[in-house]
Amino acid sequence: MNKTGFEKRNLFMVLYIVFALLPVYWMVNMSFKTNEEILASFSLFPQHFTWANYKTILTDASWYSGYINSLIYVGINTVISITVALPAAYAFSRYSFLGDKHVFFWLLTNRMTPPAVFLLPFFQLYSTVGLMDTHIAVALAHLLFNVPLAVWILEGFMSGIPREIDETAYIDGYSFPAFFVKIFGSSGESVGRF
Amino acid sequence: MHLTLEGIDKMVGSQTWLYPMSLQPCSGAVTVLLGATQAGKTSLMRIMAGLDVPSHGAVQVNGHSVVGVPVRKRNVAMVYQQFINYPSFTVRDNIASPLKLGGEKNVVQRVNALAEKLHIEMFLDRYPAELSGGQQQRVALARALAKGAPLMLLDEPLVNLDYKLREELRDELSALFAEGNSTVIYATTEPGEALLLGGYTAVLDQGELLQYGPTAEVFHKPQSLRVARAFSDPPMNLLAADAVASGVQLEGGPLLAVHLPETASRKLTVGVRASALHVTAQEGDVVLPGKVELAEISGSDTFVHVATLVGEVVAQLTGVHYFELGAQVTLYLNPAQAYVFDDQGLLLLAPVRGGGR
Amino acid sequence: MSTTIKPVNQKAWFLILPVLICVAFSAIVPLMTVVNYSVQDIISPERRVFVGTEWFAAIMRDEELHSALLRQLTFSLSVLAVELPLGILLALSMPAQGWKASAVLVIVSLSLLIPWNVVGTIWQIFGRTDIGLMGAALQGLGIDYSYTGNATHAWLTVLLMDVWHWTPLVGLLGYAGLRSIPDAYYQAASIDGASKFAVFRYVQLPKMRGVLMIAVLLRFMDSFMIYTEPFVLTGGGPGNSTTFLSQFLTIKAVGQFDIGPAAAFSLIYFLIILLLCFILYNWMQRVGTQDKEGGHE
Amino acid sequence: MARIELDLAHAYAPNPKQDSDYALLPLKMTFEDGGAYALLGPSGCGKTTLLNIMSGLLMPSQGSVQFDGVDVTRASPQVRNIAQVFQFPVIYDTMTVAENLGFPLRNRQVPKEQIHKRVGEIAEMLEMSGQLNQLAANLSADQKQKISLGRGLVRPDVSAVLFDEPLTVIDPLLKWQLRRKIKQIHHELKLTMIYVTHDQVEALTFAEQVVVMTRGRAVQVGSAAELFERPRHTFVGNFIGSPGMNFLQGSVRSEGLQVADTVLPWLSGQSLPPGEVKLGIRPEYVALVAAQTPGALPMQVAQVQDVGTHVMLTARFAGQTVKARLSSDAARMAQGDTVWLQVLGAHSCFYQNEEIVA
Repeated sequence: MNKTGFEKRNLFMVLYIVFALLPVYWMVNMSFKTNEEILASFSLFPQHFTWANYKTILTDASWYSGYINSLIYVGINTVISITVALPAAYAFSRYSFLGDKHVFFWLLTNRMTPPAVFLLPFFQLYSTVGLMDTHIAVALAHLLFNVPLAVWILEGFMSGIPREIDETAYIDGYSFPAFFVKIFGSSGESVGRF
Repeated sequence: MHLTLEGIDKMVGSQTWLYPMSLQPCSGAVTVLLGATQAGKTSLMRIMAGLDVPSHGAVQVNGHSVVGVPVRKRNVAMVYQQFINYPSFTVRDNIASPLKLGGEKNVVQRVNALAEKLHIEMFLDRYPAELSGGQQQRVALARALAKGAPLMLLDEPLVNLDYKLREELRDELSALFAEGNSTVIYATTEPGEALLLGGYTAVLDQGELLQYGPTAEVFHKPQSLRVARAFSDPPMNLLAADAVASGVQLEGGPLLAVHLPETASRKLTVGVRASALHVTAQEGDVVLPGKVELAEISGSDTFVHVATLVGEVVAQLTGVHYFELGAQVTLYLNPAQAYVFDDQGLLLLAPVRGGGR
Repeated sequence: MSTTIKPVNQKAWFLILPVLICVAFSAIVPLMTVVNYSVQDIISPERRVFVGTEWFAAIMRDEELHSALLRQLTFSLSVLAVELPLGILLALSMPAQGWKASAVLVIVSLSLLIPWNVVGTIWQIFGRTDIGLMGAALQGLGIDYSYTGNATHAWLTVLLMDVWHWTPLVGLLGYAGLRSIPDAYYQAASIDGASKFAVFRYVQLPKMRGVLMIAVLLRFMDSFMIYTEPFVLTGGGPGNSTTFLSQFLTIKAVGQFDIGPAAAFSLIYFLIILLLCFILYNWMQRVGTQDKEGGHE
Repeated sequence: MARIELDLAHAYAPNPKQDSDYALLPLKMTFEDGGAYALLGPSGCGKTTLLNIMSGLLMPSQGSVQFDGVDVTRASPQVRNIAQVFQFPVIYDTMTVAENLGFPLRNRQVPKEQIHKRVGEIAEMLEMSGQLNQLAANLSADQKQKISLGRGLVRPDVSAVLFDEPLTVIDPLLKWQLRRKIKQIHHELKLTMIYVTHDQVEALTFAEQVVVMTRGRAVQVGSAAELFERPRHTFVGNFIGSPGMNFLQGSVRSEGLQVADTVLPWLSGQSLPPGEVKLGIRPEYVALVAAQTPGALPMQVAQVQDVGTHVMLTARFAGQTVKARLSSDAARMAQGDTVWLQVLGAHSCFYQNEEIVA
């Protein structure tokens, strides 16, 4: 990023930021307008500023139940995928074992599989298992995408931490779980999820 | 603590990292693993620590086998080349971690005492990432010493440090090793470091254990050409020669009047250490006139590369000496200072200790 | 003997098991059902007739599938053609460090955090000529713009939406690649008198190869299975100008309920993905490892 | 090739008050055209900062940099036409060796055949003619460093070649050859070369003049002999030589130097300002002498190390330590013996508050 092309670089950056923010700005702008105003006139800023829309989505049962449902299933989904992905990512980054390359690739292909392909079978599977229309079902279904992604990101992350740190911990006397929580977790600080 | 390695070797895929070898490092003393990079020092050390398992052979501690025993239960301590510390722990917690796990009582005093001994008491509440390379390695050393393990392994701990810092830390290390009574295994590529640390030296070359013995003895009486070559810095001058009635005739050069054992092969190799060549004559010396190729000054010594009739040789002179490139210079060698190896590279003659100038 | 070679340890399988169970439950079982359906004609839950590869043959000859596949390929390739260079440009123009960098990063990657159907809804409103900023603006410029009526407009709007939604991903990956280049490379280039383009061509691009491969893999695969956003924006219309493979499959499976061909097509679709993923993944490994060796301390 | 004159200082903060605010304390120095110089000092002493100021990658906060009398303080490395070899190999991975070497000339639109000829010459000098068409990324670290050097030498009018600890990642056995190659090239092309390192062997071997630095200050500039024989500062005495110079705390008396309770008679003609003084003597010059020899002290043997080519004796006298380097056949001695070591002699130096006085 040398300094010479400073102007050209900045111009492109500003243009892109405008491009990125325009749709979001328009949504925010409309969120403060009443329906009538939206349909009646076309204006860049809300003439009759109102919090009505936000009030409805936060009070109306049919709206906020949506939030709660999605929070629940996202919560379940994240908890399951992290707890399941962490040990697997550690195994992939620290050891080589029979078929490790193939399993990793298989996980990857699951992340790349179109949801449409599994639309029908999911419908059929979850109704037979009796979990239809429950949070668990949605959470489990999404595991198919989130777990492979979590394993992929965490594996990359863990490979950044030198293997000698594990060995030093074992030599010091840490057992695998103690090491994993105390040293590995904190030395990774942000075990962010994509 | 008696560590015994019986006929161990290490194969990884098609490569052989360690050829079959047996080694009993002298308990309570410092054993230096000396060898060039890729000589197998780290692999041997990882087998001793229990981090890796040998392909064959037995590893015993005080008589009973420890192969496959997880390193957690082996009570060893290890210091790596690239200052490994827990990044998320303060220096204090880093040093205290083996003590806490070992259920020690007076952890705080032990940590402070160790920090003082390694001059890092002012950094106890800082994080390793904030310290310089030398200080980080001191933290790793303090943690290894905190464990007080009967077996302590150091894998080229000083190689990433400044030249002068290396000298300082080496003196401190030999003092620390002398104080403790654990068996210390110290890997290095520098012969000088092995000599300064004393104790015992095991010379490794391309995965083979060539010789093990007291450091001075291995230096002065290398069993083979490979040991002599591995254990000399700058490289030992090796000159082709033939066995003749009255001694050893250097090809294209003077005759060394030395007494050869009858079994000596006709084709010989004469090894001359750089320090055995002088610019001042002594009686009985052999003369080697030549032209200066290069003069390298290393502070306390000057290494002169001279093209002579027997080939290019390196002489080590004490202090600082100036030589013009291409200037004529005459080197003198006391025949008693030369090593003689037979055509298999085995030692026939070694200089008599204390006979040099 | 560097310790970078990973020790072999079959016990690691125990660590992998939980992931296997989780993913297998929602992958292998449904896949079996798909395979099962793709070789039968299901007249009613009781009466099923084994038809072998009939559905596969039917699908392969299905004209609509061919045009949907063609539309999908053109879409995915144009996504790459636009988003890769734009993403690289974005990565190059990101401020180096400091608060400016983090602020810009957050603003730019906002679109990545928005759920897919919300993106569709935003652009649906944004593009309307009556209440949408873009729609009104284009109208103002005299363009008779309508993403519901005009096929090319619809296709372009879907592409623009995807560019808006995913370019930051390529930008972020590129930016990560750039950040790993030590200053010494830029200093050496300036000492050698390299022009700005030469710096990009010989210093930045080679170092970004590894991450850009990941971007290509992710972007191509994700666009190849796109469903939600175009469905919400144009519903696949006008006609089927923006009906891509995923939507085509959904219409077949849920819409017309002819399970057999849908299952057969699902398998074909999955195999295409597998093949493309395999090619790109190996190419990525080879390029990626080349970077590691050529790398330095 | 350029004659480089420095008259500058460099501070971290805008208005520096005390020494610690300075990355580089005010210094005035000239590097002659065609000379081989080394900047030697521990990590963090400011040597790399000084190198980056000379190469143009860093602007000094005050003062100027002149190449052949022309002020280049604000000029970029490209304008100064310098070459730099970094700590780790910096090459263009996607290019072959020949393309790498020719890259600077290509940027200057030098005609193709001329580039080809010049690259051939330099490859010959670097003994890399055989690898010209290989991809640069697959070579070993020391070959890559030669390519970095070659990119500078290819330019016939390169003003100076700067080295920033170039042997850091090179295999110990190959360091020796690369060092020799750089020295040969300097001998052949007579280029101004400045070599930054913390390793005294590399500095003293390579350079005619060595600048010893600590904490942002150039404490002494001199040849290997001057630094070895007459270190002007206790830091230089300790830093040069391995192990460094011994220092004995003493006080000046009219009849001689009093160390603890013993007085060492002056040599003829020696006179020193009164007060506390440090006697500096190199281990190489401490001699094992008979008892009661003038200028010698009775010392207790603490440690005897057989270092192969010689014996390193560590002895103590009244709480102070002296190291002596004796030849292998020196008289056998054991821990606790008393030996007489001559410390006051022709090679002794005297220091008051760290600076040399006699």
